[in-house]
Amino acid sequence: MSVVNPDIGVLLVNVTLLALLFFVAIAIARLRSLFAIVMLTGAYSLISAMWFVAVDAVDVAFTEAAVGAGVSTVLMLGAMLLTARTARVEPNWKRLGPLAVCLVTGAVLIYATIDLPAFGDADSAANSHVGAMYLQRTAAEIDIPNVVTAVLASYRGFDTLGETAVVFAAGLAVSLLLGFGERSLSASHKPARANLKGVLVPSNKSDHHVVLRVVAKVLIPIVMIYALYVHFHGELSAGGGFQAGTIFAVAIVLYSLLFGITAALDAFPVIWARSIAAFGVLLYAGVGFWALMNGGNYLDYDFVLPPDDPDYGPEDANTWSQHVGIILIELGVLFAVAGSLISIFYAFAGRAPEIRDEDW
Amino acid sequence: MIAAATLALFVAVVLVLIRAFRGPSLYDRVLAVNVFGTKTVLIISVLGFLMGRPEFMDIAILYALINFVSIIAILKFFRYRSFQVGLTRAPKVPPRTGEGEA
Amino acid sequence: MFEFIGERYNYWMIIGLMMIGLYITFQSSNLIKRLTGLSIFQTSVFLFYVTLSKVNGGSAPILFGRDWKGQGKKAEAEAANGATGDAVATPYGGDGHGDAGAVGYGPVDGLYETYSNPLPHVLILTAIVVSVATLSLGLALIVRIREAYGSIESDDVARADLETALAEAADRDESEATA
Amino acid sequence: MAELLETLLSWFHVVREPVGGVLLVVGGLLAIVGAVGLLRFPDIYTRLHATSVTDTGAATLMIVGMILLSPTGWVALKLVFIWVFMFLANPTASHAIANAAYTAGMEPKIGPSGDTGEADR
Repeated sequence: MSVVNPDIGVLLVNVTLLALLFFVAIAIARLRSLFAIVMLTGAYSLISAMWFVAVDAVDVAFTEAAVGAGVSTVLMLGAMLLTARTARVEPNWKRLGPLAVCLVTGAVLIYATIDLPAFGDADSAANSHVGAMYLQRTAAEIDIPNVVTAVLASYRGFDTLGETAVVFAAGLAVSLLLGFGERSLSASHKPARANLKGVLVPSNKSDHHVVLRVVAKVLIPIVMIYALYVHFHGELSAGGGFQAGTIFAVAIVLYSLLFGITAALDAFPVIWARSIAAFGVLLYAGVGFWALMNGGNYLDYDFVLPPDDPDYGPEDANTWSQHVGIILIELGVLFAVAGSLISIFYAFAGRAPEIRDEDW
Repeated sequence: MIAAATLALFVAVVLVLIRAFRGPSLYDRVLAVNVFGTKTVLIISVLGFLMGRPEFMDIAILYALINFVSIIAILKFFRYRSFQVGLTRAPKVPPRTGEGEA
Repeated sequence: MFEFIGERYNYWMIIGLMMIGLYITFQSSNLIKRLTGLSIFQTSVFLFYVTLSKVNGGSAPILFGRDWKGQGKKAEAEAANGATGDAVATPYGGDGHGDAGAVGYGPVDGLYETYSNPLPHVLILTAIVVSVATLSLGLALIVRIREAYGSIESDDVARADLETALAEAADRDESEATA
Repeated sequence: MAELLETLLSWFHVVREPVGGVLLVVGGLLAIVGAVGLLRFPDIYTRLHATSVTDTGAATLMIVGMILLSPTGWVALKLVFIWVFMFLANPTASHAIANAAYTAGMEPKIGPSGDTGEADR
């Protein structure tokens, strides 16, 4: 597939997409309907995923797609259900101070860009030392083609352990603030059907949503299988535990949206979500301790399956052992992310909305 | 050819974005963002061909699969003002309390 | 001049996005809108990192072609036969880019193809998932603020806090006066 | 028989790239037409009509074009998956939007043409 000149095409795509992002951000700043803001945030996420693809960051684009296409919109809407729908109008004079601060800061930052390396410079400091070393060594030391997964799971496993723990901690904190979704079991909740003006309309036939139910029954298992594909294909192509965990959580969210939170709590109880989140972090940390017990450093996967060799040391590359270690910690990431996001969703959805009509 | 198709898709995306900015009703915005999602699927696939490595189609598959989750969330948001009830009649589980639809 | 702008256009756009996010965070008194502004700010940092990782003529950092299939036993056998071809792979050799033609182009030493830098991708990939988790934490706090104060406008919250503090102070003065 | 197959295959390899390119461009133009409809039509229902019809059409054309252009069978298979999922999810989303708009009391614009629908903003 030879194209005219890949650089020119990619550069133009890059310029266009960044300009679109800029306009969407300005539109977000001008709106006051929170609902419209959430919608435009969805569009913003889609544009940035396209931009990530255009600048070769396919793994990042995958994560942005998994997060932006479902989870973040649903969470924002869930929070809006519990709070309000519009922002108050601000007097104009209140805008001047922030505007001045932002203009001055922006001018200073733009002045600083003169010293930054040019876009696409292969010899810049960021691109020439440790990043290049990962590219050179991955094939021989880890033996998987996806360098991003190799760096994520093996070379910088400490970072990833920290990030997994942060996701777990955030899920725990949300559950502590809002509950684990148990409230929905006790709340005798009657659904309010309302039109745009807040007038309740009587139930009619279209409430059964046959189309949505049938299509979702087909799609939810596919989404789950696709999550597993993304997970186990993550070493060969874009993907991995973070993306797969998010996609799995989206499947549960979809089920819960269509069949009600009670049905979802029956299908995937809260205790499972809590348990797999904790189990995932423990599995990740446990792999580190296992390597420690086998005589290596913490999270040194060469020592996950050390050969029976008295001379075996840190300088020996053991790609099979690396593979096993990466698969284990990716499983840990999958469990932690999926469990945390599902329990976050249950926390928001399980709370009965107490919204007042004047806020609606 | 591929470049021309990419350009056409970008023009379409800009037009759709204008509709998303202008509204006027909330459903117009929802519709615009939904159309934007399908255009994103196509753009990501075409970008793979444009850059010469079309094997990263997985992102487009993901969008094609789960892009309508947010649409269903919006539907529930406006119709029921709650994420708790199902869109259907109550499923065949022993009812705990007053769940499901009235 | 045109080249200078082309090389720094990304930075300027990203700074623009960052300032819009900062403006929304400062200006809006609605807490949910503030969080949106904060997430735009956050996204602009992601974009900045990924911009730095782009290499001209590069592709996604997933090994392909001769870099990947040439590895392992086949490559060792070829090396033993002395048939590795023109560019001899020297793993671990050098600390940067070879001088393959123009400055700022060409693959890393020891590789045949050009790739973008994988390291920023790793950092941002995890940061995106963390950002949605922290966003939900912020939203949960806002929900609790709404339940406690009945409003999610920060002005109202501050006013309610002030009134409560004044009332408490008045109570304390009263009780001290009676004691 | 085998000769016929061989001839067909050689023909296929000749026409693959031009036909794929033409399908891509036609699909892109159809996408633009749908977007213009979304922008210009007066109310939510006509806009839905414009986009949901052209969207699936444009997606089909472009995906068939890309299948013709794809270098390996895996890429073609993934494109087929995208097509199937879009055909499941896109009409569902359109249905959900139309249902939500209808039950929320959005009225279709009925009357002489020229009313752009922007008046009720």
